[in-house]
Amino acid sequence: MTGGLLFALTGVALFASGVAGVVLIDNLLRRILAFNLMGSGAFLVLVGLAQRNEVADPVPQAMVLTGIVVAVAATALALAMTRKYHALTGRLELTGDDND
Amino acid sequence: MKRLAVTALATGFAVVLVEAMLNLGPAAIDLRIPVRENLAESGVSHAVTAVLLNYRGYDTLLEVAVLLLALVAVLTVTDEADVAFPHMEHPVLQTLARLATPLMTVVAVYLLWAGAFRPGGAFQAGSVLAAAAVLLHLVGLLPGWRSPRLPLRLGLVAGLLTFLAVATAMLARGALLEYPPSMAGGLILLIESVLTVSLALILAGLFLLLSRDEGPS
Amino acid sequence: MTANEALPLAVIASSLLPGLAIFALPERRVGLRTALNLFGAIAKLALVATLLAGVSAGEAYAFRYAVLPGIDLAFKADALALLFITLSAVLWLFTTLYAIGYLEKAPNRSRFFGFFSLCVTATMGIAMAGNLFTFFVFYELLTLATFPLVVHRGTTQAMRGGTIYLAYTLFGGTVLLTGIVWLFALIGHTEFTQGGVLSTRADLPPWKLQSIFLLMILGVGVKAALVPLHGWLPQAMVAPAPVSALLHAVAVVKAGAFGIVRIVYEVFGVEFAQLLNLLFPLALVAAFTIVWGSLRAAFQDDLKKRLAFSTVSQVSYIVLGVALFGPLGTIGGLVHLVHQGIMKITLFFCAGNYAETLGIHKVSELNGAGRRMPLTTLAFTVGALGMMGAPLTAGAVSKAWLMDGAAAAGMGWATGVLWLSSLLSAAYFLPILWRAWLLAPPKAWPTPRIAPHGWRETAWLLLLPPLFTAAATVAAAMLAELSFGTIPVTPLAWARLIAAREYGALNAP
Amino acid sequence: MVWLIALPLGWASLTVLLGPRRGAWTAISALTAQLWLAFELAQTVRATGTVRHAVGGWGAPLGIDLAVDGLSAAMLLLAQGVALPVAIYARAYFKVRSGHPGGVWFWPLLGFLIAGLNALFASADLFNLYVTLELVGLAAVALVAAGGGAPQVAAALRYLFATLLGSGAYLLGVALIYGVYGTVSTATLEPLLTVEAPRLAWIAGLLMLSGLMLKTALFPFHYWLPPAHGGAATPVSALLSALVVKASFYLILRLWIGPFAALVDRIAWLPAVLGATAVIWGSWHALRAVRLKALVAWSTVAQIGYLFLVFPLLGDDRIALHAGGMQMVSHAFAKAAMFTAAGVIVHTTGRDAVAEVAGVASRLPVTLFAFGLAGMTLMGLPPSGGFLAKWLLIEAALARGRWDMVVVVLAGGLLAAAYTFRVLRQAFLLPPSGERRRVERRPIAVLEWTAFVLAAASVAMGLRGMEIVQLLDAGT
Repeated sequence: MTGGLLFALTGVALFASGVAGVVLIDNLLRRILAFNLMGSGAFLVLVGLAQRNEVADPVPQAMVLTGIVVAVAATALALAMTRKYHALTGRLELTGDDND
Repeated sequence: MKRLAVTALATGFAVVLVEAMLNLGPAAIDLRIPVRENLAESGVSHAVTAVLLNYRGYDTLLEVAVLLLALVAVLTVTDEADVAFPHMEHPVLQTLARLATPLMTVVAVYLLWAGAFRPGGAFQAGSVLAAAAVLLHLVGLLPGWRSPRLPLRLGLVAGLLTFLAVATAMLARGALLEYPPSMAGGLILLIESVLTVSLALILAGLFLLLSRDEGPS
Repeated sequence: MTANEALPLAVIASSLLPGLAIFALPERRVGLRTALNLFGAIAKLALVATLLAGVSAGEAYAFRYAVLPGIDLAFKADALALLFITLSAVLWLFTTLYAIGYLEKAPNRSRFFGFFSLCVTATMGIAMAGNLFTFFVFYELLTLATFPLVVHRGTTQAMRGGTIYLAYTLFGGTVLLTGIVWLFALIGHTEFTQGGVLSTRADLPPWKLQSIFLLMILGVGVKAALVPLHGWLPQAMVAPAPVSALLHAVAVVKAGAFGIVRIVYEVFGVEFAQLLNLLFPLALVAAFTIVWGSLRAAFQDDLKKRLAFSTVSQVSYIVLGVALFGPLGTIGGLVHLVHQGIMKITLFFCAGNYAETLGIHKVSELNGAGRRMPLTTLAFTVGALGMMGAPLTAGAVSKAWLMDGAAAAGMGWATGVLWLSSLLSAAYFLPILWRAWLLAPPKAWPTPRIAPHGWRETAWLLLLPPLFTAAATVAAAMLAELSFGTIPVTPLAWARLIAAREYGALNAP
Repeated sequence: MVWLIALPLGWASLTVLLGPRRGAWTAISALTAQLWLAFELAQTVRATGTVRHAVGGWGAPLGIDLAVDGLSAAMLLLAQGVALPVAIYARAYFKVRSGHPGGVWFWPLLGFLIAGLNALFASADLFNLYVTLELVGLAAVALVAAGGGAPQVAAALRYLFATLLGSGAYLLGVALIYGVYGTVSTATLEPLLTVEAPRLAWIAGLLMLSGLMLKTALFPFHYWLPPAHGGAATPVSALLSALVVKASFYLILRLWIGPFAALVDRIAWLPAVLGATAVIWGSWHALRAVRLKALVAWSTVAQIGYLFLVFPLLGDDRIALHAGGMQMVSHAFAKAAMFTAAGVIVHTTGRDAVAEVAGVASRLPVTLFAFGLAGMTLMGLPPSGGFLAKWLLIEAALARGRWDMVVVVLAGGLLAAAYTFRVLRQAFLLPPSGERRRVERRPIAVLEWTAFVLAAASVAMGLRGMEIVQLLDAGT
């Protein structure tokens, strides 16, 4: 097993646990963390799988850089909205009753 | 019940995926070769920067848009009132922060310049600058942001607008973002420099706009 | 675009454009609105007259516009289309006049007349549809355009009637669409052609064709109010009187009946339909509807409801005529399409006059109405006698041809059905006439609203239309065989022209 | 083509520069230009086939390619065609509701949204598509959240997590594809992805499909849509329902008939079954919704279901593809019209319960007419574009003997009629005489007529079916 593949496999584990977290966790802050876990998992797979033969590939590396920035943007928005939600309701969990 | 089901599904998914990964042959296409072959024309000598700002510069253009969008989005969900100004009067920390800031600026400039031939570039440089701003804010030397005024707004959008302007200017002779090899280096440096400033402002803004408590802290 | 292509479009535009303009008019522009209405109606009559002259001389008027690959919006003004168009165009003029009088000072008149014009536009489209696709487009448009008219008053009761109407017609439309697309999937087009497009396609499995026929007849049967699909018609009588006239005589039920005619003659072809054993069941349904409608009518006290069930019964005369295999039945059915329209509109105009003038809504309130409103009651009498098939009325002409047709087709039982229906009609119309003419009026009318002026027992715009249509009912019988040179001018003559073209030269009577 | 992306990015930045609540006219004039550009592009595509553009001059697989074929061109035209009237509507809407927090940064967010959509429709690179998806998703979430109240923010948060989960799954799929093939260009991938593709490619396809279905709010992933679309400011609801869900659907369709075409036969039943369930489930909720805008939002859930019915019917005859394209286009206009009309009703009467719209027919005739015309399209009644879509769908289903699909399509139409007429019949009722009107604002002509124009466009599609089909077929 190469190091690249190991990264990819770790990425799979991270992604899976991240998804489970986003689905299961109610607390918004922790859910945002779970989302980041998920994103990191995908990035690891992207970089690791492409470099499974141990030669650096700049293309997925650049893609991951782009992906990270996008994830940062999403995280910032999520935090801002969580904060607003907290300010409005005092809660950090979404409840069922604000559904229509 | 739901917890169990989701966990089981996620685990199952991971197992299937791992199994499939372990049985994978070589890829049909190897982009490393064209990346290397065209490096001379890309204007930079570092492969990742070449991909980021030249081969796949369009991704980066959109990514800057995503960041700016995130800033605007954060603006829409923050209220105008209540700007935080952490009342931290810790002289040691403040002095350290004052010392660190110029140092970080230098690092940022180095990163920007280094990006052409080794890991580095506008994003890294911008992040370091933004970190400096956050540091200053946390020790109470820089207030949180209100709705940004015109000069600040100009700084925020300058990066995207410059990038966009250069990208579309290339349409005159070919495709979007098709730098002439002779000018590629200069154009990329121009974009990166402006981007550094804008990205620093945006990243700092994402923090400084959110850093506002209800009432004085 | 040649003139022959433009004419069918002009017929449609002559009500569509004024209709759209009327929507945009503010409520208080009564004069302009009336002018637009009348201009449209008269322009349409002029266009129709041109078409009549042309078609009888053998001209072909058609227009096509591709909507999807293989699917065209196609119009053709053939003899059959013109029969329906002429009826609608003439009655539209009368109904418009009547509605202007009826809705004087009522709210939302721009909306009313806008949709009113759309209705007639849709009817024109149905009549001139050159294929099932086009037919369906306008058939559904008619549903949509009539809904606001049915619920025009905005009361909960009106809404209930409107909702039931919609439920029936939209469901019918869906079934019809299924049949049409299925046919399209089988043969790749949906054109109407004389003699039927399917008659040359005996290679297709009969069960598929029979299913398609069933779907299509179910679909149009809703509007034609075939029992048991008739439930909406008595409910929809909550609409204002001009709308009832429109539903019963000019547009909706006629569109259904007309659809059956087109499907039998020009999709399947009457001979092929007979070959597939489709006509006999259709005749049975029609016969049952005729009897059932008459029976139900006899037990209604509400005048408009009684008329509504009478429509259920009478429209199936047309269907019966179509289902009687042979040219005589065809002529009887087609001529009744027109005759039923003229007679029924007379009756609804009169019912509206009783309601508007004196507040009479029930049969039991009609005692002595003939003395207070002799002219209206006279018109009503003519219409009612026509419905019974009394001599010297249009009804007698249709009935005679239908009975001949039944005899020629060897369906003697149908003759019995027609006789039974006449008796039943007499049973529910004669008491009305007896009450109106012979019984003493009550001390006070329910809610008198319009005072008499000399011979004018009610507003003149309410009075003249029924008198005209009653006169037409008689004229259609007296002058049934009249021709103007080579141009057939009476409904009967025109129906014979159609039958001659449909059955070819082989056995035209 | 490039300008369709660069222009909105430019004016989005420009409106940030102009400041809060500014930039309406910049946006409207730019959108007008974009509409013209999209129109020209569609003409070019129809005349000469697919238009390609190698960004940076490198060409795939090293660089990123843009490719606009008939389907893309139709979507681009649709996006500008809906966005322009909605922008005009939004200007008036936020002008009369000057305190609305959603209006502060509406214009830049709109710019980024349109830029993202256009970039998405034009892109032929899986990773680039990911970035555009995020651009669209984040802009859409921000627009919802800008409504300001707790319900909106909660809806936006749900929406955000749904969209992030969706794009996360998509991204993992892209990562796997790159791992397997070393490229993310759709054109390069197309010959490589065959039935013998390694298992990882199949998993990647499924990941991308499910991620995108989540973003499209296909049943059972629809939970986030009704609160987000029903709770946002009206122009936002219109854009979201009309365009944003279509973007991810477009992408599914694009991948389905493009690179993954060899793989999808076996799973074609899945989206169709979910779609059929969505039609029933969405309509049922629309029938029971209390609020007018919630009704319209649930109707979107149902109509999305319609779109997914095309997958098992796709084939060489392209009828199902035409049906899908026609449905996307006409539904987009109809739904934008319906939301904008509903917005006028809510704004003018000050109420948003379906049960309280009595009397609207006589006070807001234009708006109600718009609502009715839009309803015609949703019900699939002629001569609307929705009717042609329905016709084509039934035709495609019959061609493959799929009577079950025919029944779903027809039942969906009847259900749509039921919930549309729930509103219309209420509107035709006389207002209860005793009741005092609480809020009664003057109707605003611009709002009414933009809704009408959108509705009329959705119906007019029915008469321009040939052009749409020809455009969809261009470049193949």
